[in-house]
Amino acid sequence: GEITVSAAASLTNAFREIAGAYEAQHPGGKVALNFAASGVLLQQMAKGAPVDVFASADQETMDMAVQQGLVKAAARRDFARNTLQVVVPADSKLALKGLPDLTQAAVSKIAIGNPASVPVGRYARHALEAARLWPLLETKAIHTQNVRQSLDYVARGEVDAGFVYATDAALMPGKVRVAFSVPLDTAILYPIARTAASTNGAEASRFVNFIASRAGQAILAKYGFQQP
Amino acid sequence: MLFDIDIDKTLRSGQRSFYLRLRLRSAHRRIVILGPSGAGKSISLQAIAGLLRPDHGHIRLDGRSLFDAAAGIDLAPQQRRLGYLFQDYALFPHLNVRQNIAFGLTGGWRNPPADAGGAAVDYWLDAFGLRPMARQMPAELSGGQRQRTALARALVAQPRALLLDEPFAALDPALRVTLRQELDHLQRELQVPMILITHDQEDAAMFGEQVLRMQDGAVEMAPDGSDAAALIGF
Amino acid sequence: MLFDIDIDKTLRSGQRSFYLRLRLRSAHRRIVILGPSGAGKSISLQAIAGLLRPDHGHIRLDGRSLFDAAAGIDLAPQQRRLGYLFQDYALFPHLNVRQNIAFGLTGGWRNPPADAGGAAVDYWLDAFGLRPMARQMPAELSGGQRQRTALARALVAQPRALLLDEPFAALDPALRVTLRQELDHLQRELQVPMILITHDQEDAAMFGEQVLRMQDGAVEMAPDGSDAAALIGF
Amino acid sequence: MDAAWIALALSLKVAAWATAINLVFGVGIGFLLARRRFPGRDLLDTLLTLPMVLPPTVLGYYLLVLIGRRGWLGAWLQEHFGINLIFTWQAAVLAAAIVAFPLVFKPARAAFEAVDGQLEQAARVLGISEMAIFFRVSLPLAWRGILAGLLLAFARALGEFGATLMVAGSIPGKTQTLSVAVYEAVQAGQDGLANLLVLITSTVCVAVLLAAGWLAPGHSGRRA
Amino acid sequence: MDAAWIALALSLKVAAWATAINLVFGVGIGFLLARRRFPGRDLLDTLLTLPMVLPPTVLGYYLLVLIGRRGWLGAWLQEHFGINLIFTWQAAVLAAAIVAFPLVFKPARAAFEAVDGQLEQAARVLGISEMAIFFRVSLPLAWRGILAGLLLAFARALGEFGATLMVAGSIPGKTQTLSVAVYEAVQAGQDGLANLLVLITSTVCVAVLLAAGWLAPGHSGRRA
Ligand SMILES: Nc1ncnc2c1ncn2[C@@H]1O[C@H](COP(=O)(O)OP(=O)(O)OP(=O)(O)O)[C@@H](O)[C@H]1O
Ligand SMILES: Nc1ncnc2c1ncn2[C@@H]1O[C@H](COP(=O)(O)OP(=O)(O)OP(=O)(O)O)[C@@H](O)[C@H]1O
Ligand code: MOO
Ligand SMILES: [Mg+2]
Ligand SMILES: [Mg+2]
Repeated sequence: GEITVSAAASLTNAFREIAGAYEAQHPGGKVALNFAASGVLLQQMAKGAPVDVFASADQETMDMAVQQGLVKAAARRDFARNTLQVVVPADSKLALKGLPDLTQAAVSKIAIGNPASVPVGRYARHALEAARLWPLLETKAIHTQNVRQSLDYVARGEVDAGFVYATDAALMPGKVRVAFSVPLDTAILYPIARTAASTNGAEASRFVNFIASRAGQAILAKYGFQQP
Repeated sequence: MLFDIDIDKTLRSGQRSFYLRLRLRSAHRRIVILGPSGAGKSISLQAIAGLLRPDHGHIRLDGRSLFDAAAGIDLAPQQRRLGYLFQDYALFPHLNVRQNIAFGLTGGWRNPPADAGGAAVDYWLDAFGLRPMARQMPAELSGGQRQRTALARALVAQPRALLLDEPFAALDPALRVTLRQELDHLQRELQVPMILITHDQEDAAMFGEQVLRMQDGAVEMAPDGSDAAALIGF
Repeated sequence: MLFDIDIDKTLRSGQRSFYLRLRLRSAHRRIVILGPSGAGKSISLQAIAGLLRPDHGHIRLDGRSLFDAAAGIDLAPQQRRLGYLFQDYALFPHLNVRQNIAFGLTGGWRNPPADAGGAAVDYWLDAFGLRPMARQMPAELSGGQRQRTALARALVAQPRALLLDEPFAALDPALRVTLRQELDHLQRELQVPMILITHDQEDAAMFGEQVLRMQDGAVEMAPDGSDAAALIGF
Repeated sequence: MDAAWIALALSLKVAAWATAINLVFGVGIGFLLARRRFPGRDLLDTLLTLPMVLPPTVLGYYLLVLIGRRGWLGAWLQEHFGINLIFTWQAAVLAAAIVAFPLVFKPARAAFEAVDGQLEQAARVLGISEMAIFFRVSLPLAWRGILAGLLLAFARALGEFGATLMVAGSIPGKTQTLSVAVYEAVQAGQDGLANLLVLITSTVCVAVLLAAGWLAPGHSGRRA
Repeated sequence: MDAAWIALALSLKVAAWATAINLVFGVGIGFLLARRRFPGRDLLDTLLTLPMVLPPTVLGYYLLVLIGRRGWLGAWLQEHFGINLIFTWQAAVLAAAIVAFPLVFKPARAAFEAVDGQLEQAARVLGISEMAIFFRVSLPLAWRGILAGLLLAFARALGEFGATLMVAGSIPGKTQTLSVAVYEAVQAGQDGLANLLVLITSTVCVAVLLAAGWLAPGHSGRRA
């Protein structure tokens, strides 16, 4: 049967390929993909959107889904891991080695996903707070709506540095340069789950299993995601 | 009584106000209203046609109440079935001459086609010399051609009464004679009551079974042609 | 020659075309054009005023070339400085009577104020009996009041020539007499050349130093009042 | 590239329906506001303009609250008709129609107000019913202004993605309109694809608008 | 809640500037398209409608490409004037102005086309310059239609967030307009805040539109 999969925007490229592979392996199964920011996906489900599988870019969004009864806690599982990186424009003269270097006067604008709603921004904020740098850097922050907007700003040289996922940084090797990876005390783990309201539970579970399978993981790895 | 009208109406524009007081009882079929510019002639016709609501009074035509403030009667213009030639024609700018004339003949939601026909339309096109410009739009007409189109439009649907506001003012004398005869002919044939506003003595002579003079919003007198059955109240 | 006009122009509307052939040489200051409806009278005035571009020929007024196809001259209407009364008035609907009359007196980017004044405006308001409705909008005027407003607007700016298209058609006989006298007075005082279109014999008698008859787009003859200096070409 | 054509077809379907809906309601309400005088008319006019002022995503959110399975309208539809609008192309139509609605009714009102009332009076005297007058006099004479609004609404509906994304989602082949696809291509850093999709959208839009401008009856509406 | 008032003030500033710019260019271009005949006029008209058809985010993306530090216009501005528009409120004005432009010029064109040409002719004969005729005859008579477009444009500018977000960023107190704030609140699931901000936006918008409708000269433009 047909299932609808709502997935975080950062999974767009990888999930498109996975859906194709899944449909090839399971004739008769059909996957309708719906991409948006994780928060938007949550709201759609909360208001009754007919979704069978939900994949978010962070644990917090999935936590909320569980709290709201959209997803059973038992149904969720982590399927991919990502790394947070600071990138600079490819032609940047800055030599940044770690978070404290961001306080240099030469760094005047930093793209950070809006911590209020964008997971990548939330991770960045956690890291900066842990390093006691958040108050210092808050005034330099340019809040973006998602990780791709941060990446774009860096690529265009509109900002001096930006926080992005490794998977995104890998998309624009000629335009951005990875300055350093940001150490985090909580890992960036992507959870996926069959929804409680799914009308096609069997197919949904089969798709979730496929993601966790060797074939699914291989495709995710191809796009730079690590195993959970 | 063919005409039994007794209305008043105050029009206001800024400081100025204009007070119309129209009383007219007459058994004549053809009434001509004369009067200086601004006397209230056009406004009177508008009230009769149902385009201007009088403040008080009544309007009865041939025994039928079109308006009666006391009885709460106020027929919509559509129900009055009158033929009205507006002083400034009010031609439909998006329709050609033929369509303008045929406008009232079809009741549906669509305008008559560009070559709208019927014997009646053709008759008036010929009678008023409009045949060559039947497919021209109003903006492409001369002043007299517009007036003739508007007159034809008012006459073609066989209305229950005719209200004509200076119907020949834009025409040359020769054409005036022809059109007067056409109108005379039509009126005699259908025996339709008619009120005609004019500044032209010849119009008055030809159509004025009763001639009224308006001045400052009021009918002044019935100087000539009045007969015993006609009472002009004041 | 005061008037030296020799133009032609073809107007088209669908199948129908109208051919205007206007030749007029005259040393008279006052010219009256008579002719049946649709003869081309209004169109002739439009061409002279610069609102309709002739296909060929020239228009000279008092020695000044307004249009000359051969010489490539085509003065903008603004530069011609004429007073033109449109047959259908063309009053500015957003301006009151006073503002309409004063419109041409102020050249700036703002319209004259609602109480626009100056002795000239007041003079014509009084002369044409428009003082009581000076603040009314055109939509609130009677037909004759509109025509008088339009006439005052054309006269007030002391134009170099007057083009009047049936200036008294909507007026009652008494008012016609008054306004004719006013116009006569003004014209004599300023000695301004004038072309007047009318269907009224009395207009022709009063203003027709030379009377032209148009028919089917062409000037036909100079039946009366013509003198040796006037040559009407064909 | 097949996906692009499917998205295009979907976009055109959605925009056409949204425009058709607005033709009826926008023109109708524009006419009523122009002709009927009632207390609060200006306030109503302004309230009806509000879909313009809300960011489409926010509008989409409220729409979701309303027609979602747990919204009162959505629950009612579900219960009585078994209809669930979320994630359907009909939801995209609804979103686009609401977003574009002010673009039609406001110019329509202005256009109807500019129609010379005397012409409607003349039609009345000729015995034509009010409804027929609307179709035969008022509408043709106001048509230019209305058409301008309709074309704007069509373009807006074609470009709508914020509200659409919320209520219809972005399911390729089902609810992913061209503009949502463009948005996602830009987000995904696929500049080449984005440019191509923008080119397609723009070309189609220009073609449709030009055709509409030429085909639609273009009464010039000059007064006689 | 102070933040909301700052965002509101910024929103009003941006919308007012964008509307003012469109008043000049939208009305000017609408007039030229209505009066001048030239080959490709309809095509130009349609091309100018394109800002409607692009999703605002995409429009913002192209604007970024154009006026960004590496865009050709941006680079030129930077080099000659030392101006960098990105992340400034002026960029928000630019975005809002472009997005709302079609809303002004198209109704304006339709309104100018509905003005009786004979009245302009009459003014010409009276010796009034073309420029003065525009201000004294054409503009007042077309004003209703133009005003409808301007009010739509103001509302649209107030609600604009897609393109704004791209080029102006969302810097609280500097470039975070109310609609961006609403959008972010909705995204963050802060329903209470979102509702409050929407209420503020809507109230202010209704107040401004009502005031504009009453204060603006409202010539009814009926023909005499
Ligand atoms: N809407 C209005 N508001 C105020 N006054 C008005 C309005 N319409 C007309 N009037 C005034 O009412 C009076 C009568 O107008 P009406 O049009 O009936 O005159 P009339 O007798 O037809 O004159 P004419 O022979 O010049 O056409 C005029 O003085 C006019 O100024
Ligand atoms: N735009 C146009 N296209 C085609 N024909 C036109 C156009 N305008 C006017 N005509 C025709 O030109 C002829 C002359 O018109 P004009 O207005 O000059 O007549 P006129 O002599 O002033 O008549 P009237 O006394 O009725 O006002 C008419 O037959 C008219 O139908
Ligand atoms: O993939 Mo995200 O939801 O932009 O961090
Ligand atoms: Mg009258
Ligand atoms: Mg004429």
